Amino acid sequence: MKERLEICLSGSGGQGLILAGIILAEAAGIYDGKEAVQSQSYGPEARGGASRSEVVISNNTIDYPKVMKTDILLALTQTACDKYVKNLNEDGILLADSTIVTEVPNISNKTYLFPITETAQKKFGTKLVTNIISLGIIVGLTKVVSQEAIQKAVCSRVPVKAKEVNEKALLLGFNIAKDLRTKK
Amino acid sequence: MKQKKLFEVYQNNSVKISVRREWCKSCGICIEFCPKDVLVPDDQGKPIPENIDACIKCGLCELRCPDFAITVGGVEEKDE
Amino acid sequence: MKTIIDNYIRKEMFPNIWCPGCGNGIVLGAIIRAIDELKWDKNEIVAVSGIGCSSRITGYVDFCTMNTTHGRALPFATGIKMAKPDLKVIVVMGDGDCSAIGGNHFIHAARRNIDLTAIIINNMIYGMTGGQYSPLTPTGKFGSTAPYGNIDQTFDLAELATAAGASYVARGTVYNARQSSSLIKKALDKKGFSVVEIISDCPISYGKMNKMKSPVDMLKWIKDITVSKKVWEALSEEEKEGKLVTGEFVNIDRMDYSEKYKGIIKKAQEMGGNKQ
Amino acid sequence: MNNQKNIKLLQGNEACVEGALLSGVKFFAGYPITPSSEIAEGMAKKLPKIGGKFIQMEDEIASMAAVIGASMAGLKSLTATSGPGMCLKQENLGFAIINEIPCVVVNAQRGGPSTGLPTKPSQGDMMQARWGTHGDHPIIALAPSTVNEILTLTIKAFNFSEKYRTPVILLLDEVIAHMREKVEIPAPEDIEVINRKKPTVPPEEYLPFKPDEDGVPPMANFGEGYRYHITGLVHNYKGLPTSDSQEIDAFIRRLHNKIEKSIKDIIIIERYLLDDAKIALIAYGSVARAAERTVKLAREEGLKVGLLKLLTIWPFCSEEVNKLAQQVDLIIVPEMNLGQMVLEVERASRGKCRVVPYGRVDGELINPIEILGKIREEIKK
Repeated sequence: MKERLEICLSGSGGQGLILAGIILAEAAGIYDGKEAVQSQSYGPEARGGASRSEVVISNNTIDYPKVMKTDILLALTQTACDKYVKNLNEDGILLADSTIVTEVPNISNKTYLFPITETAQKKFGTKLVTNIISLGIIVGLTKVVSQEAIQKAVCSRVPVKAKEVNEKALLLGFNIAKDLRTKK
Repeated sequence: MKQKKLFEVYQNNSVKISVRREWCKSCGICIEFCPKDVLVPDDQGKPIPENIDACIKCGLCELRCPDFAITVGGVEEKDE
Repeated sequence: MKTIIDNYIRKEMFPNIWCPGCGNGIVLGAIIRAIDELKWDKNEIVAVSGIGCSSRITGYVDFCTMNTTHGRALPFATGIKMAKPDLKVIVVMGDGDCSAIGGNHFIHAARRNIDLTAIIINNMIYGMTGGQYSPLTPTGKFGSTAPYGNIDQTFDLAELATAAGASYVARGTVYNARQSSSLIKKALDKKGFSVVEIISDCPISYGKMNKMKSPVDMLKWIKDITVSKKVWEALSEEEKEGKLVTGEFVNIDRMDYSEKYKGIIKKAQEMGGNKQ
Repeated sequence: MNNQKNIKLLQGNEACVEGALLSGVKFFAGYPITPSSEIAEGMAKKLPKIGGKFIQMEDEIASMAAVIGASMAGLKSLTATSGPGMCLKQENLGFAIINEIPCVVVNAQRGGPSTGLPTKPSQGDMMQARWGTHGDHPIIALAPSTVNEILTLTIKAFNFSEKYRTPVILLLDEVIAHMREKVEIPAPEDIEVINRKKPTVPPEEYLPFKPDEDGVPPMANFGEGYRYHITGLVHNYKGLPTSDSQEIDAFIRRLHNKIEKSIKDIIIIERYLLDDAKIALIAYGSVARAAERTVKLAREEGLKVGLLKLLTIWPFCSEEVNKLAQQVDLIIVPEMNLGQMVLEVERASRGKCRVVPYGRVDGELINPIEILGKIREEIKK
């Protein structure tokens, strides 16, 4: 793995991207013992505005805390995809929610499409777990953090009541990743 | 060291009225509103209890004095 | 010779800086006499003021005293009271200080019902800066910034405090100094936010611009424009015009802010967690 | 448990809360404002657990006032805000300075002027931190650049504030205030906590504004038997207003001198690859982290670039900058404004080397590549 990995989770406010970023950073930083920084960029509106959560993971001390060139991009809206795909590394991975993102530019063998929101709604009856399924897919595809670490991080950051459903959502994400990989 | 006397004391058998002339600013409130006209102004407008025998010790002069310059009664004290 | 007053003042600060006949000194006397009757320990009293002639009061009393910024005495006092609820905190303000620049703090202190006593010396003008009109200058009266007469409607500070939730609200005058002192005493003794407005005179700024040449003229005017609650109730609406009612308006028992916060501490500690 | 490290992923604002609690904070008054609100939220949750007090005031002015009042009554006190709120706190900040009342004020900088960019970072308040309140006064301002530094500098801020009897400003920016990083929370026994000097004389002999040799007067809290006066007017040793020009002069000079004479204790800086540098970057806050990466990138290209990172921004480290100016050919000052710190750097350099600003004001953090671009551009000149 690269010394420094830069992950950008993008979409709109209310999709739980900031929480997803926190969970990813906690998995890397606390449970995998690496260095990690999570930051975000958001507009003034609490819901609906453009939202971007960034995570930098490294084996060494992290100087610049923001994404310079994205290694892993999650896009949960078309706008976010259009905007942030430009900053994707040449060999960077793109995971887009095909329910919403219908036009994906520069499809490469590292582009993955999956109807994440739709699956969340179908399997769990709520779109709220879209972020956790996405995390499961990302971890399954990239091994950016260990599966044990992300499981622990999810459990520590979601409310006790929602623990079970989120754990299931994460596992579903892992399985989706497996399918996506075999398809390639 | 000789201390300056702060109050000028006026008294008869039943009442003692003290005036702290250095703090008095001659506003005239005590004189005007004394119900028994006990006080008269001196040449600077500061109160002198000329009719002290008429005093009923209501204390209104003391209560209304903005400068704590007049007192009816008061506590005896050695060091000042 | 020594008076009650002498036990509570910083003598080196006297004679005070106020103009001859200024009501500030009368209110200062009323406050001190009230405290003396309550037999409070001077070490436990904190007096806080803002800016203006009346705010100089804190310099004259031998307590822990704080002459703060314009309009902000109440929030400073709120911090002191929150930190040490056992301290007895008195806040002295002028009318401009309390109702204009400090108006927001005033209603919020009342809303919280924080255990402070606010004494507002209302001389209906900004005295220190030269007689500009304040939110309590009566409509039609003159000020250096109201050379053609004041068109603003005035606040009724007592009603404002009542509406905002104060536990004790009263109004006195410097003319009725004895009554004012007893209203202040009751306010000081009251748990919760207590307010006493004292109608006062400013012979130099207000008096001169409104055809009252001397302190005596002003006190007579105050006597004329104020009526007791009993008299007030018998007046017609027309007769009430231009008059101010004095006396006690609110005296209720309501849990004060520090007491309520004790509940928060208890709740937070029972919930445990990060005790640090 | 003691030998086990307490490592957490904390947001910058949360680290500030932890640092304040470790410093012994017992009072917080504040008003909600982005991007500092998490500090108020953390305080509201945690202070009552330790018997401390939190209050949400009606505005920023009141918050600053309440903090000063609580400190006078003996509690270590904190408030947190951002630019617009900082503007409102200025008058009472001056009151705390002239009365030498310890307290810590956090300003998580966002874009300005006015409402500006509520959710985006800026370093536009550096000069406001220095000169925001009126009058000729000293100030201490600290500027962390990592979440861990937010924790340690919050502790420093409280310590300086108690030691020198002065308000201390902790200048964050939106990036570090909202970012999350690994933080090692020290055990209470592992940190130094300084408390204000108390008077040693009986109340009748106490002169609240008579300084000790270090220029700092011992401070009696209200309610401890020492009755005295506090006023925003210039005051004498007794705390009473004075118009004596000698007393006034001595007082104002002492306020400055108590900070000035302890400058070695107060100024905290970090030198990164400066020993052989020919080009220096000077930066603080989140920008310092971009600059650190720039140094690495530049070194890969063989450029002898180093970084002077400031953790104390006021008082300014003029001596260090002057020495650096004699060593290097070029100093570049990247900052999220159009030239504030660069003015101080120019002043301190005294013409000994070229000083070039690099400003960005679009609400985005300066990135390492653009600083590197600036270096390349300047070398060609």
